[in-house]
Amino acid sequence: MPTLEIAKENRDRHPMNPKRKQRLFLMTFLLTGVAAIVALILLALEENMNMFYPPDEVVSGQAPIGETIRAGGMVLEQSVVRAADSLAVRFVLTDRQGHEFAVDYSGILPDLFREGQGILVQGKLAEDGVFLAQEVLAKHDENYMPPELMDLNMTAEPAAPAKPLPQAPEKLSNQMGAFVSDS
Amino acid sequence: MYFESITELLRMDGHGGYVWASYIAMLTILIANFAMARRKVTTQLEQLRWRRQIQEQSKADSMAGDTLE
Amino acid sequence: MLKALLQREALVVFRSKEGVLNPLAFLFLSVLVFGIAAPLNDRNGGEYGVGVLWVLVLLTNLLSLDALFRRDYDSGVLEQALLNAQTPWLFVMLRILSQWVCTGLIMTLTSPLLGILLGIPTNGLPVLGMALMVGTPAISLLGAIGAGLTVGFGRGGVLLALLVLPLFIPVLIFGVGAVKNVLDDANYWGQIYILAALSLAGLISAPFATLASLKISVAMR
Amino acid sequence: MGLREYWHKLGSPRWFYQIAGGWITGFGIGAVLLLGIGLIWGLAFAPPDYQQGHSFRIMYVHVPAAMVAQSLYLGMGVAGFVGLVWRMKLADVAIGAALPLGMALTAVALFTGSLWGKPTWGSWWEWDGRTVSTTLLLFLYIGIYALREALSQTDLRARASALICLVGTINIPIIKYSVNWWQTLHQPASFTLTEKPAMPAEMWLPLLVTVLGLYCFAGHNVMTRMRGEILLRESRSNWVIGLFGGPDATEAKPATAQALTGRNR
Repeated sequence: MPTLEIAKENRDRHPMNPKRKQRLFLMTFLLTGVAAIVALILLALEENMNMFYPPDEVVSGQAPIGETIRAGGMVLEQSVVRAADSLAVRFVLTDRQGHEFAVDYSGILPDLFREGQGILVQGKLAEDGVFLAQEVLAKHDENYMPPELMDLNMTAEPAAPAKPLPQAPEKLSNQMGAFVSDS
Repeated sequence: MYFESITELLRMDGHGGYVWASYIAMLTILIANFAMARRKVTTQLEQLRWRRQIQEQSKADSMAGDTLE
Repeated sequence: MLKALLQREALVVFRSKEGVLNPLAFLFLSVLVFGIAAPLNDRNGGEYGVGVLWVLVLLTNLLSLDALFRRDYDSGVLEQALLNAQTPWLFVMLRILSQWVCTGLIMTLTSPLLGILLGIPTNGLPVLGMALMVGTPAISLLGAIGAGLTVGFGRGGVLLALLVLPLFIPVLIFGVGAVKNVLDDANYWGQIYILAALSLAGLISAPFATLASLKISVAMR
Repeated sequence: MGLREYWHKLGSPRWFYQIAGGWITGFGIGAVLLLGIGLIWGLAFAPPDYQQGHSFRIMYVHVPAAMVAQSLYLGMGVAGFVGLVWRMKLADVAIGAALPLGMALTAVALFTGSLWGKPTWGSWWEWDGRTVSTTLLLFLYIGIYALREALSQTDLRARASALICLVGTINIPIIKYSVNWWQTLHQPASFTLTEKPAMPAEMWLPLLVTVLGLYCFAGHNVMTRMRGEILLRESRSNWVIGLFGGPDATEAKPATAQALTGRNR
């Protein structure tokens, strides 16, 4: 590409001023761009995009009322009350750390819904602190655990026999943890 | 070994098909990749050796004053 | 200099009706085909309609991107622009801008109509328009990299799709997510912010990557 | 400048060809030992999972394949960056060498994942976040492969594939993040694969061994392919001809060449 080289030379031979100007413009452009991207990502993170709230945030009122959100926790033992004449059911979700809230749901519960089981609910939080669930998610019991619930699960069972991989290198244990939760 | 017998190792309580298919797939891919990589090197080396032989021959021929070409 | 380039781009956009009309016609035709194959309405629509619309937007953009640099490349204008222009990346950027005007912007403007045809409930339409507005620049910008790389091949279409469709997935996911969230009464601003961030990231990186890819293609002639 | 000299050295195919020999042998031994031990351990000696039973053993091929496939893609991105910035020829050789193995291992990860899904999930395929991002990885590989096939000029192919590798690698975290986020919204989620939060040592140790073994295999495979490609590209250069004695070398040199082929055989 000799022509390209010549063109470059020509451009270089011109006075420095426009080139400098251009470089300055470029730098400002890039820097403002990066700053704006960072700002946007921070804004987005603030929005809690997967809309997941653990029990303590639901109880403490950090979760918005009247908006569709998701919450999760363990089904408290002996808390499931079924209506005699309808599909309505009420149960309590807990993180086993003293935070619990009631969930109202009307519909068929998933097969894997059990007491002591981890559950995700999607719905709206009512003024009185009761979660009106539109969906109860407990499918694919054995294959997948969202990271936010995995933390919950680990802290939730003090009697769990195994500690999380003390000797495994950090990266690998993450991989495996993620893997256990997935396939 | 975890298993009592070979048949048990093959059956794996009904999961044998899945497990063995996975391991065989992995081994096949590994062996195929190994073979392909090795062939890539050996064909090159053979080519170079062949070229060298030709050169040697032509040199020997020209030394002998043979003008066959 | 800038003025001349702008004028040229404006001429290309407004003189040739095909540049504006063809993608739009293709989009509406696809919606029609979809409507015939699997009619969508408020009852089953919503979620599906949003997904279908975004997929069609991606595919329409892909078709239009294939032609992004083709004419300039064939006529040699591209080579000249890369060699002589003081700021070749400005040329590239304006080219992408005009492609976006012909596809993304027009799709945004017609999105209420498309949304209704695909059975998206009316309360989702403003957010659909907003998501398209901030999301489609990312598609045009990212796609331009692949378009620059494949312009040298006589028929780069399939290769272009293979190269850039995986890169479009984030835009698709957040674009669909925003509209679904508004239909679910959930917060959708997070998705909009991410879409804007993707477009901005494309804006500061794509012109240079596109320039590099165009140089490769020009060297191939 | 010492650093510069080092770069030049790294950029020299001849230098690479010479040092690669030892590495290839080392990686080869490591791969045979570690993969042999790890795979047999996982297949026959590790305990089964109490819920999944023996299908859990698929993990010992699935996880290493997925990990190495991703690492190879990352490596291609790094090579692309080096190739674009420093125009290093070796970078393109590396991309070309990592591509087939990465593609094959991604396919293995998907295939074994599907085989694992059937007994555990009850279906061959689920639109799960991780499955989707692995499939996208396969398509990223295929895209680069198709591009390389379409271009015949070596230097242009090098530049084009370096560029697309770099772009793809920058996008990998974005794609992964968005896909994972998408899945948490759509996929019915739940927990407890095992009631226990972690694997006991007799389960993860074989995994560690297999992962390391597969990395060794990848090192061996990629470097061997790179050697072959270097020989092909430099077949007219003096040092390659010198490897075979050259036109006016003594009879001793072809013997070493013979030994070289013999070892590769």
